Amino acid sequence: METVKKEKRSLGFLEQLYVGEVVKGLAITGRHFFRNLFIHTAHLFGLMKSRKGAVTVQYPEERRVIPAGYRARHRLVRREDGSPRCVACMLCPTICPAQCIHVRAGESPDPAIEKYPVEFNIVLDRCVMCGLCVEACPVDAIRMDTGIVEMSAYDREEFVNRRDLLLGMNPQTPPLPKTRHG
Amino acid sequence: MEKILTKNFDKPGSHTLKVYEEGGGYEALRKVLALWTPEQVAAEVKKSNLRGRGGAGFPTGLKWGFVPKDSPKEKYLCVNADEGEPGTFKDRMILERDPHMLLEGAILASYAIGAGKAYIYIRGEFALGGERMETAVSEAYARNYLGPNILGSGFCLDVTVHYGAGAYICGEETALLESIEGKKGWPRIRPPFPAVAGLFRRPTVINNVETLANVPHIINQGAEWFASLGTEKSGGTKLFCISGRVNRPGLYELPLGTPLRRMIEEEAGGVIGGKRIKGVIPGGASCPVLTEKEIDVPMDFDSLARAGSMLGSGAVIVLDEETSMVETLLNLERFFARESCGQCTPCREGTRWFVQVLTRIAKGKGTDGDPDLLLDIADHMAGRTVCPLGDAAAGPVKSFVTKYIQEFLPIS
Amino acid sequence: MEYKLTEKEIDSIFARYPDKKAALLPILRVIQTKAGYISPEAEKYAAELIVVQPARVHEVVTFYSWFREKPEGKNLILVCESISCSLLGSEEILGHLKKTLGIDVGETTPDKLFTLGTVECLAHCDASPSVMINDEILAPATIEAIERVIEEKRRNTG
Amino acid sequence: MTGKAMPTLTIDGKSISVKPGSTVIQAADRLGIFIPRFCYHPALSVVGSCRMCMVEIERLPKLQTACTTPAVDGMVVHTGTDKVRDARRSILEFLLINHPIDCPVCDKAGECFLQDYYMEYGLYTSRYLEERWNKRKVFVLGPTIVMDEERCVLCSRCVRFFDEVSGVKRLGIFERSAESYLSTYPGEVLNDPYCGNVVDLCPVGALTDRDFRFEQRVWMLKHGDAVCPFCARGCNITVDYNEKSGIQINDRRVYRFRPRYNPEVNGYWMCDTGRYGCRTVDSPERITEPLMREGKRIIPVVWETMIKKTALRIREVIDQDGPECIGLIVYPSVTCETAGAAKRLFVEHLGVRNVSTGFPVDPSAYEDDILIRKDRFPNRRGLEEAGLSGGRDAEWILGAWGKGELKLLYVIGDDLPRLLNKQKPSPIFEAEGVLILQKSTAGPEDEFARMILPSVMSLEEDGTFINFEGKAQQFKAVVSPFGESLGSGDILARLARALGLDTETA
Amino acid sequence: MDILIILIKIFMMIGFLMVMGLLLTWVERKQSAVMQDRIGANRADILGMRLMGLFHPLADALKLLTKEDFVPPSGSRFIHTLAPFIAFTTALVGFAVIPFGPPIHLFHREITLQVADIHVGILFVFVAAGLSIYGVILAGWSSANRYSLLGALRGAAQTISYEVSIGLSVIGLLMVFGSLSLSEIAHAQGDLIWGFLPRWGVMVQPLGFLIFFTAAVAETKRVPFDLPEGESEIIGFFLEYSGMKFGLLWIGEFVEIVVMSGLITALFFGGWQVPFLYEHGFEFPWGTRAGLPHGLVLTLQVASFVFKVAFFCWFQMLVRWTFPRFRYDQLMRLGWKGLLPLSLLNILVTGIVILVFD
Repeated sequence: METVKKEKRSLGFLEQLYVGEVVKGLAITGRHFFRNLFIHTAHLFGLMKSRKGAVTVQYPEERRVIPAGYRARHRLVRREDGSPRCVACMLCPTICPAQCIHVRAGESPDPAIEKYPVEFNIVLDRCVMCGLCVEACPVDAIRMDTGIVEMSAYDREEFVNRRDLLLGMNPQTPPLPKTRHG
Repeated sequence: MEKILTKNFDKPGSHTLKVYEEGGGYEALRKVLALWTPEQVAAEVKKSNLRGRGGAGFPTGLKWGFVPKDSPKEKYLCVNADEGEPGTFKDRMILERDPHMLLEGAILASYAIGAGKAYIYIRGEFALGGERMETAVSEAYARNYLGPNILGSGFCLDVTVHYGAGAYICGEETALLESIEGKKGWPRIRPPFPAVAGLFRRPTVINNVETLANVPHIINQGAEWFASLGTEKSGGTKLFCISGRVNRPGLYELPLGTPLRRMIEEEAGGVIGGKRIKGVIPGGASCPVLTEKEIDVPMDFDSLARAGSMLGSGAVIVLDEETSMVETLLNLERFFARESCGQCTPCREGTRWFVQVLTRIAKGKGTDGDPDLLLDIADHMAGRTVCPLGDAAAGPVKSFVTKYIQEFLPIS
Repeated sequence: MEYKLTEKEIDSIFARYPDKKAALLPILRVIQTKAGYISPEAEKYAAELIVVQPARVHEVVTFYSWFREKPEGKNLILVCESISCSLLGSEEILGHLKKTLGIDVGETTPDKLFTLGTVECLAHCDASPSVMINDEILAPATIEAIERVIEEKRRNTG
Repeated sequence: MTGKAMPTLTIDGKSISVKPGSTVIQAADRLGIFIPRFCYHPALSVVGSCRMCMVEIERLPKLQTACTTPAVDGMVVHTGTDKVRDARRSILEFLLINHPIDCPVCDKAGECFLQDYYMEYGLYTSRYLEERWNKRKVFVLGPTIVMDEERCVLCSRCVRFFDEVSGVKRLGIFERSAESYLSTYPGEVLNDPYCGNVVDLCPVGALTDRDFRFEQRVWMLKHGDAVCPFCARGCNITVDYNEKSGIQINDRRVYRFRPRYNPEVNGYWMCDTGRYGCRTVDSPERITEPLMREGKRIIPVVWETMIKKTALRIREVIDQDGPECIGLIVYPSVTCETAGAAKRLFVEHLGVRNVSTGFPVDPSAYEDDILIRKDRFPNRRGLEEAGLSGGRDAEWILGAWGKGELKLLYVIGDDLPRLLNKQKPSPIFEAEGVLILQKSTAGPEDEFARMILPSVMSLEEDGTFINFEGKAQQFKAVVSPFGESLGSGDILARLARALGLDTETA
Repeated sequence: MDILIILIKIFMMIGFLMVMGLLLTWVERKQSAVMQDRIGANRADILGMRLMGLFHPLADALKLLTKEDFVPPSGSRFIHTLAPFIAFTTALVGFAVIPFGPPIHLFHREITLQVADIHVGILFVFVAAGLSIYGVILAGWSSANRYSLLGALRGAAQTISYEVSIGLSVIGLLMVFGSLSLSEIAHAQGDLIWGFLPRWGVMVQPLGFLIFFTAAVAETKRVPFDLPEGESEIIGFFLEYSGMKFGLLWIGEFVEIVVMSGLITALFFGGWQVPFLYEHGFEFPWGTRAGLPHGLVLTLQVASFVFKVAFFCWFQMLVRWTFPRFRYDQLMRLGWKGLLPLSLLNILVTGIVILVFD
């Protein structure tokens, strides 16, 4: 492999003094400060409403549209007959970097299906929401498309999402809007 | 043209000992037991250029020579009368019409290799042939052509007629041995070869019916005479079973090297209804097909090998212009798929795959890739199986698909 | 149906082979001739005779197509399906038989008279198409000849 | 040596001399060159049916199967040429025609030959357009084995195992051609003391173990070497285990035992009794903490108290009644080291003479020529070597205990045959004296015990077993002690210290 | 009476500092938000009133007061409790000597707008700042946490290093003004140079100012010199603090900002001086005069002081939210190899100038 060596730009004398550079930096942040301060102040008087002084979204009153592919809380997909689609192959606990998924497999009552998850726990307070479990699933049984981003609880035990809870969740409705990337 | 093997066939009661002896039967045996050493018999057969008539065409004398002379173990001779190749019926004819000729050949062969026990493995479906063979054996025992101290020579031989039970694969020599041993007909891996460790792990020679039937004639009339009948490398005449779309299908004894076209047009009376020949399978179901242009080939082991086919068992199957090559190949492959023993992977799975693809093509649901797929499967089967059945199944596919590719492509 | 071999039969078969186990095919052949098929009990019986596990016998019975595991009709009609016969119209014969007997390949008529089957090459390619009825070969088989035989069998065995 | 010269052959550029009669695959294995295989197994007969091990041999036109080709002097073998790879790929393609490729749900995934080769040869798009055959999926062959016929590649390893090793033909391949299938004789149940081995043998997921089935994916397991403690053979085993994580749903640690190759002891095999003995390790009946009887109740105590009280009891009996009123039973389930420690403490220091090494071998127990021994204890020979046997027999001790002649009975180790076979009653009964048990798993005699000191099982400590042939086999602890249990030797050393004895020698 | 006045002044001062500190917590959030195109804390409300998040300091205080007061089990409870008080007190004390207005005459007394007019006022500030190190060290040590201790050590090393520069940087100024008393220095800055330039410290000692400001930021232990705390690292001397003890350390930090701003104002930006504003009104150099009542002048001057302090607080915030953190070696290099020689140079040059011109 070819290594590209980047020449380090040597600084001039004035730059080495840093004083000018410091001022430059302060000027940039200062510019933002005064411009936004001005806009905010104008807003107080009902002016310049079209220009926004901040990009902040006032969650929970305001909510951003969750883009397609956003990794929200997990759910387990059901088959048409309502049984879990999961085949308890344990690829998700295998790939999980946080080791937050625990599956116990059992013999499926349906002879056409080899095994199914007797227990399926996702320990959310360990989860890093990386989505690797979704990628690893060979049967598309686990998805992170619930659109639920709030995950909080008063008790650790509440973070343990069990199979039936996961099966009971629905994908985000209405359907996700198409983003720029499709 | 002198008939040798089939000379007694048309005599009434040709299968009886009486008729056989009247025609000079068991003379060779008497001569050999009285005057010859086993080595001399083997040498004579070797000199005669007799080649195996079962399909592979291996020199018989050479095969006998592989049996270790000094082995303390009992040696066996197995007669392969498990004729199952579609288009072949010569062995059945011999069993039914002249079992003593075979039996004499078997006795001579046993003497040559020093076998004290011979098994005649007859296909289970051959009711008449089996019956006549068993009769012949008991007649021979009665006359002391078999049993202890044959004709006072001190040579002992027991012959057992063993029936197969409907498995083409048992025509393969090691599968045949397994079958005699009372097992499934799963071909054995080689080495060890049967000549060293065959039936019951003892030295064994396995010969085809037709091959052994030649032996008394070689002894009677000499190796030179026999060799002169055939081509340079293979002596004697050959029984050709001509079947398919010809006017006079049947068994024809012809010298090796007879051109195929002459055989079809003169001996077998040409194609039914005077139709054009589309192709000919020259040596039984496992041999690659020849197109109409290629059938001037002389019918002997080497010429056919040069033409890209095989003499096989000498079963000429004629396909006329109305025949569907896809259906024909499907028929052949269905045969192989059913008869595959299921032991080794390429043959077990490949033959089934052939049938499935060909069935699809026959139903008109073929794809552009199918001919290539068939050829590829055939390539992957040929030479990679335990026994030659894989080659046998792959050979026709290769020749049919390459020579008649238009029929295997979807109609667009 | 009685399938057991007599002492004499057993002895004569064992005498032919240096190893008892090798006698399996002849024994099964006798059993099938006697009983018409090889029942699980017969398999176990054969296994005891040659002192092996029944699984070994079952392997052999299932491997060879000639052995039958189910009782079949009194007359077994086998149509050769090989290439030579197929070229000369064995499909027509088979189709006709299916129609006449009202059964498919591998089935037995309700009156237990006929069982229809196919077979790989009966080695009567010189007289194609060939049909085997019990142990007799009908070659070349024509529809008329088949009709005649079936009628005859119906009369004789019905 | 047969006197024949050792043929030297070259495989992939490496030369090796092998014994006459060796095959190419054996030579390659010795060189560390892995040739893919399904049907070949060093301990089974060679059938050459899978055709996976084909290699190219110079001067031979066709590819040859490495498992059937004898090594010949001067042979030059190539195992990685395009032709060979193509052949392997084609074999895999044939095998995968009807294979469900359900690795995610297959228990064999992770240790499956077919899967490994499939990944290596990358047959990701199938050319097979036809409809797949459905075969029997979850077919229960016997109490321990379940079969998935669709996954079977008909390598016949299992069939040959029963034919050749266990000696009874339990399985057969029936029918022929592509319709052939593996099964027991119809109606027969696969029931053999060595059944479990076919699961290890099966190169694909066709035969799976009902005990291990679905319990854990193999790649999650750690492996440790151990010696099977369930009979006098002392089979070498590999223990597949997970360390307890605390957050797993399934807190089972030891998932299975597998035989570990040792040509001198067990070859490639082990029996099912040993194999399923793995259940005893994490059994709910294991004793987790020291227990002491207070009146009717039995209460957990801390180790310090336990040791102190136990020592006090022993001292009391010795001072009041003398050491002849103490009985000691050491079951041969303990290691040589523990036996030695027990001898030093009880016999040499305390002067106890009523020592027994448990009960005689059950003459009605099952035994065969393959592996299983009548003696279900792993270390009877070890106890003899340690000099513990030759004192009293157990019958005498129990008699004296019943008569009240023994004021204290100290029992070390587990009654393993009873542990494996719950129906067998415990020989120890209630009597006047003080019963102290030092063992790992609860049993019916516990209700008479005054003190129960939980000790570890053999997987949880280092030690040595001497098998019935006199082979000493050392092993290391594989998993950590269960609960608060301690090593048997450790308990004895603490006891010695509490008794005021020199711990260096005790 | 005097005591009463002093007490009033102390209360005023403390009140001022506390209010400023509390406000700064809000300012810090809001200012950083505005600088970063955000909105910032605005959710604490009383009856729906949010007042741009002005209730947040109150909410914070409430929260801190009600939080668990955690003491590491292996730490020293007494010192752990003592440390924040030391830190907070020393931060407060420094402001005592800073004059926030000219002396006023009330009730026939001259009342200095300064808690304590000490002759060596400036030294007092440094002493107070030096003592604050105890708070840091004790906090870090008593937490019995190696990360706390590391933070504390970093803090100590950093404060000591920069104390040298901060001390030397004002020497030039002292030489110019010839006094150590802050009120005198403030007073002296009312003069003009060449008749039109206010004689503010920054005019006569620009380099001194730069050094002083840099070192002052370092003394407050804020970005880019926030290694002792390192919000984004695990290291921090108040790692193990919670509740109001944490609040004290936290407010103390803001108080330090105010104190430093006050010091900068007093030393370099004329203290309470407004250019050209004298006791009786404006007197511009070009001769314009505008008489103003005394009360107004005084108000203007105090307001000017407060404004200047507020400005520097704002400016420190700006700096804090603009620059990335130094690496520790860079921090040390700047202190010892940059600021120290420069301040020495500054003294030398100042000395020469004074010698030459006087």
